[in-house]
Amino acid sequence: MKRLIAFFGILCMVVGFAACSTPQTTDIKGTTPNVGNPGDPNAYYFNYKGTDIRLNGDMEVVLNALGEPKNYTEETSCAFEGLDKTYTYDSFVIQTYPKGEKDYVYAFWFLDDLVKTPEGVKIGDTQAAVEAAYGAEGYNGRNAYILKKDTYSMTIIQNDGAVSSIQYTITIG
Amino acid sequence: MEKLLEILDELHPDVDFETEEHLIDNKILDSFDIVTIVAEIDAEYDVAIPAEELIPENFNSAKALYALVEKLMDE
Amino acid sequence: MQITSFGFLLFAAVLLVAYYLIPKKGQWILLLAASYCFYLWAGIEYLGFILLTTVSTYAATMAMAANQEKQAKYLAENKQTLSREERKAYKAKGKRVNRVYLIACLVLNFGILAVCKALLIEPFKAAASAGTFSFLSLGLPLGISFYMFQSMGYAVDVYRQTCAAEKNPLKLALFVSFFPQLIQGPISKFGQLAPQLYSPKKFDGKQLSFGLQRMLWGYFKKLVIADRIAAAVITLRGPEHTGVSFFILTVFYAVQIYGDFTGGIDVTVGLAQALGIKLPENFIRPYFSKNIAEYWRRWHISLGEWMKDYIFYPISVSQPMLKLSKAARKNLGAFGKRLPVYVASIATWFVTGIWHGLTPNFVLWGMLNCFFIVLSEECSGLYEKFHGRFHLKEKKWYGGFEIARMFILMNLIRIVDLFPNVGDYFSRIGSLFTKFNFHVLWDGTMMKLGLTALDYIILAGGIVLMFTISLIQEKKGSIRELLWQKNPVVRYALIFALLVIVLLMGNYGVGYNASAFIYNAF
Amino acid sequence: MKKKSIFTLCACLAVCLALLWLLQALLMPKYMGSVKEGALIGEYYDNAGNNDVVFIGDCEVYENFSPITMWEEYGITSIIRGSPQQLIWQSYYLMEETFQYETPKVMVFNVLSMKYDTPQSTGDQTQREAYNRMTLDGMRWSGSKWNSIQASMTEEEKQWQGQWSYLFPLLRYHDRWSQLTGEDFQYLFKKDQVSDNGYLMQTGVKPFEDEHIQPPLVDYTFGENSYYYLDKMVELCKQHGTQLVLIKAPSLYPVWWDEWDQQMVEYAEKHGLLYVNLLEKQEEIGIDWSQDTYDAGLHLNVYGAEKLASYFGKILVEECGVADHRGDAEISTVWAEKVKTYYQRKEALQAQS
Repeated sequence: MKRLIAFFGILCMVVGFAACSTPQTTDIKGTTPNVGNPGDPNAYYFNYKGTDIRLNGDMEVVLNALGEPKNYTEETSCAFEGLDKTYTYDSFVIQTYPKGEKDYVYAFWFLDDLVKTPEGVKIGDTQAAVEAAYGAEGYNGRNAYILKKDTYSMTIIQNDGAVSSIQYTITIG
Repeated sequence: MEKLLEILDELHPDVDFETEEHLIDNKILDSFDIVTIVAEIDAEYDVAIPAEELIPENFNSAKALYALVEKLMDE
Repeated sequence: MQITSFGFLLFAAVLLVAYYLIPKKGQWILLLAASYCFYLWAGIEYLGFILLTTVSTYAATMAMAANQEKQAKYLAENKQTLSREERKAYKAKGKRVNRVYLIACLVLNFGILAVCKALLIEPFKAAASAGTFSFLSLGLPLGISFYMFQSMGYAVDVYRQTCAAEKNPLKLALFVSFFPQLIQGPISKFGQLAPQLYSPKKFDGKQLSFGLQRMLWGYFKKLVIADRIAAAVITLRGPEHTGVSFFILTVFYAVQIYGDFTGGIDVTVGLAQALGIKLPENFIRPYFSKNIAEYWRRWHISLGEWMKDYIFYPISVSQPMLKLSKAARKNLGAFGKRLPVYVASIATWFVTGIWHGLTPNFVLWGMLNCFFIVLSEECSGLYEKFHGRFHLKEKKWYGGFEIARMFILMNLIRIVDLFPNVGDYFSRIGSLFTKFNFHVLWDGTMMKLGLTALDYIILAGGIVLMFTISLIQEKKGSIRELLWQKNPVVRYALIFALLVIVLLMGNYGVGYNASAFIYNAF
Repeated sequence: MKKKSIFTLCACLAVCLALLWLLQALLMPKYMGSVKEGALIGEYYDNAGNNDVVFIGDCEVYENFSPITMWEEYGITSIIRGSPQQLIWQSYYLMEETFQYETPKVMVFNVLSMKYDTPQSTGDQTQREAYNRMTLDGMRWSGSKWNSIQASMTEEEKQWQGQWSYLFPLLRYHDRWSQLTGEDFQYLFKKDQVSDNGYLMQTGVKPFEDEHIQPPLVDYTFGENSYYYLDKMVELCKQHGTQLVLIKAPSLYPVWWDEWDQQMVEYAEKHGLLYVNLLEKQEEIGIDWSQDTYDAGLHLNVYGAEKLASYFGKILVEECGVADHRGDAEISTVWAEKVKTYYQRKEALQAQS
C-alpha cells in the first residue's frame, strides 16, 4: 500500500504541474452543414405582427401565422429536383429551400418602410441611423452594409443617402 | 559471476540463467528488469552501467552481462 | 500531401519507376530529391524547419565525431605514458565537451518543436474536431515530431558512440527527410535505416509486389474502415452520448485509430519495401495483447523504443537515480528497489503524453498508461498466485478473457485523446457506472450516428476481414508469403479483389457525404 | 520460367484493367432517365461537323431553341452545346473544343452566365460539383477539357485533387454501386440520344402567373473573370473567322437586370458584336406565357422553342447571312432523319403529358 501511495504522490505532482502549464481548452466545434441548421435560434430574424420570421425557420409556421401571400412563385434550378419557393407579402418577400419534406426560410427582404429590423432600421432611413444600429464595420465603402454571422448575412443597400433595400440571406457554400 | 547470477535468480527464479542466451530476444527480461539489474550491479560491484550499454547484446545472457561488468570495471 | 491523395499515388508510382531505371549509385540521390519534393509540396514555408534540424544535427554530430577522433588518437599515441586515472579523466573531459554540443543541438531542436506545438494548439484542435484528425498528423510543420525524434536519436547515438557520424551532409539530409516515414513514422534508428538508404538496390519483383500489396492493405484499413467509422466517432463525442453510447464510442475509436494509424504505417512500410528498404515494424497486432506492458511492446513500437532508449534508460540509470535507489532500498525495502524505475516511467510517459499534444488530456493519457503499467507490475505477484491457484493460464478461454480485458482497458484510456477538456472525460467514465442505457443499441440511436445500414455492413465485413487476417498472421505468419506459394493467377485475383473493394467501398473523394446529392436520384 | 511468369503478370494486368474499365462504365451515371441534361454534352460528337450555327450556354439555350425548326423553316444547320448551369469558362472551352470539330459561321452565346464570376459564386458546392460533372464528364479528352476542369473545380474538389477523378471517373462514382439500377446495365455500352441536336424537348405546360422577383443587388458590375472569358471568346471567334452573337434568352427568371443589359449593350458596341436581348422581343416572337412555358416562365416548352427558333432563324439569315442548305441533297438526307426523330419524340412526349 505504501508503494502505491508514494507512486500516487509522484503522479499527482506531475499531473498537477502539467495542468498548470498548459492552456485551458475550449469546447469542440462541430461540423457546419451548408446552410446551417433548420430551426437555428441564432439565425437572423425580424418580427412582423408578433410572428418571428427567421432564416432557417420552418415556412409552415410562418404561413400559418401570416396566411396566404399576395404572390407565390416557384423556381427550379436546371436539372435539380426540388423547388425554391418565393412568397410575396405586402411589405416583404420570403424565399425558401426544401429539405426533406419541409421548406425552410432561405432569404427574406423588405419592400417598404412598414417593417423594421429588430434593431429598428427600415427602408428610407439615413446612413447615420444604420450606423447607430449596426456600427460602421460592415460598410463596403460605397453603397452597402453587409453583416455576417456564421452562414447568415444581412445586407442593407443605400441609394442617394437613404436605405433602399434590406435583405437577409443564408450564404451557401 | 555468482553474485550476478544471484541477482538474476532473484528477479526470475524460474529461468536458468546459466544456459539461457536470449534473455532479451525471448522477452524474459523487460525494461524494468534491466533497470533493476543495473541498480543491483551498481550496489554490488560499484559499477555504473551507462545508458548506451543498455542494448540487447549486453543483456541476452548472464555471460555477456558479466563481460560487460568486467569491461567497465577495467576502465 | 496526404497519403490517401491521388497525387501521392502518382508521385509514388513515378518515383518507383524512376528508382529502378536510373543507375543504382544515384538511387539515394533520387530518394533525397523525392523527399524534398514531397516536403515542398506541403508548403515551402516549412522547408526552413527541416533544414534547420538537418544542419544543426550535422554540425553537432560532426563536431562530436571530430572530438572523439582527436581523443582516440591522443589516447592511442600516449597509451604508454598515461595512467589509468589520467586516461579516465581525459575521456571524461572529452565527453563533457561533447555533451555541450549535444545539449545545444537538443535544446535548439526540441525548443523549436515545443514552440511549434504550442503555437499550433488551436489549428490542431480545429482539425481534430473536424474529424480529419489522423492520430499522428499532429501539428505542423509536416512530420516535425517524427523527423526531430529520429534526428535527435541519431545525435545521441553519435554522442554515445553507438553509431558513426555521417560525414556526407546530403546523406544525413536523406536520413532526416526520408519521405514515406516523414508523415507518421515509424521513427527509425540511424544504424538500422541509414545503411539501407544509401546502398544500391537491385530490382526485386517479390519485394516490389510485397510492398505494393502492403500499401493496398493499408489503404483498405484507412479508407474502408477508419474513414468510414469516423463519422460516427464525431457524432458520439457529443455531450448527449453517455453510458453505453460512450462505451460504443471507445470501441469505434479503437477501430478508427487502428485502421487509420496501422493503415497509414502499412502504406509507409509498404512503399519503403517497394523501394527495397526495410523499415522497423510499428505494430504487431496490438489488440491481441494480454497485458499493458505487452500492449506497449506491440503498439507504436518505434516511439516506445525511442522513449525507452533516450528517456527511460538514461533517467533510470543516471547517478541521482542510482543514489535514490540505494537510499530507497534502505528505507522502503523491495519497493525501494523499483522506485527509480517508477520515477523514470512517469517521466517517460509524461514526455510521451506531451509529444502527442500539449493539452492536459494527453498528459492525463500518459499518466493513465503509466499508472496501469506500474499497477500491473506491483500486482504481478498477486496475479501469479491467483493464476496458479486456479490453473487459469492453461485454460484457453482465459487467454481470450485477458485479451478482451486489455482491449477494453486500453479503449477507456485511449479515448481521452478526444476530450481536450479532462473534466468531460471523467464525467463520461463516470456515466459508464451510473447509466445503463442499453436501449441505444436497438432504439434507432445507432442509425443516427452518421452511418447507414450499408455502412455498418461494410464495417462489420471489414472488421471481420481484418481480424481474420490478423489471426492468420498470428498463427501462421506472413499472409503475403502464403500467397506467394499459390498459383499467380489466384494471387492476382485476390489482390485485384481487394483493390476493387478499396476502390468501391473506400470513403474518399468529392461529395461522399452529400446525402442530398443529385446522383442519389438515379 | 521467368518469361512465363511475366506473361502471366501482363495477362492478368490486362484483364484487371479491362474489368476496371467495365466497372467504371457501369458506375458512371447514364443520364437517360430523370436527369437527361447530363447526357447533352456527350451527344454533340455524333452530330458534329457541318453546322453553320453553334449555340453555347446553359439551360436558356438547350431548352429554348429548336434547331429542327430552324432547319425546317430556313435550312439552317445548327447545334446546341448546352449543359445545366454552364459557367462562362466552361462555355469558352466548349467553344475552343468545337473548333476542333467544325468551323461554324456563327457562334451564339447566351450571356446569363456572366453573373457568375467564380466557381464559388454559384451557390451550394455540392450542386456546383454535380453541374461540373454534367458539363465536363461528357467532353472527350482534349486540352480544352483539361483546362475547363482546372477552371471549374470547386474548393472541395481541389482539396480532393478532383482532376484525377475527371481523368478516371471511377474515382468519383465509386460509391454508386449501391444505387445501380436497370438503367445502368441497359445503357452500359450504348446510350440513346436524349436531345435533338442539343435541344432538350419539354412538352408540358405550366403557365406563368406571378412575377418572379429577386432582391436588388449591391453591385451590378459583372466580374473580371467573366469579362476575361468573354474577351477570350471574342478573340477565339475572330481567329477562326466566326461571327460571335451574344443573346439573352427570353427566360423570365433568373432576373436579367437592366444594369446588366446595359453592360452587354456597351460591350457589344465596343467589340462590334451583335447582341440581342430576346426578353425585349417577346411580342415579336409571339411567346404566350400561358402556353409556351413548362415551368411558369423559367424555360420555354417545345411550342415556345419552335416560335423562338422561327424568330431567331430569321435574324441568323438576315443579319448573319447563314445559308439555306435545303437544296443540298446530302445534308437534307441527314436532317430528314433528325426531323423524323424530332416528331417521333414530340408525339411520344405529348402522349405522356
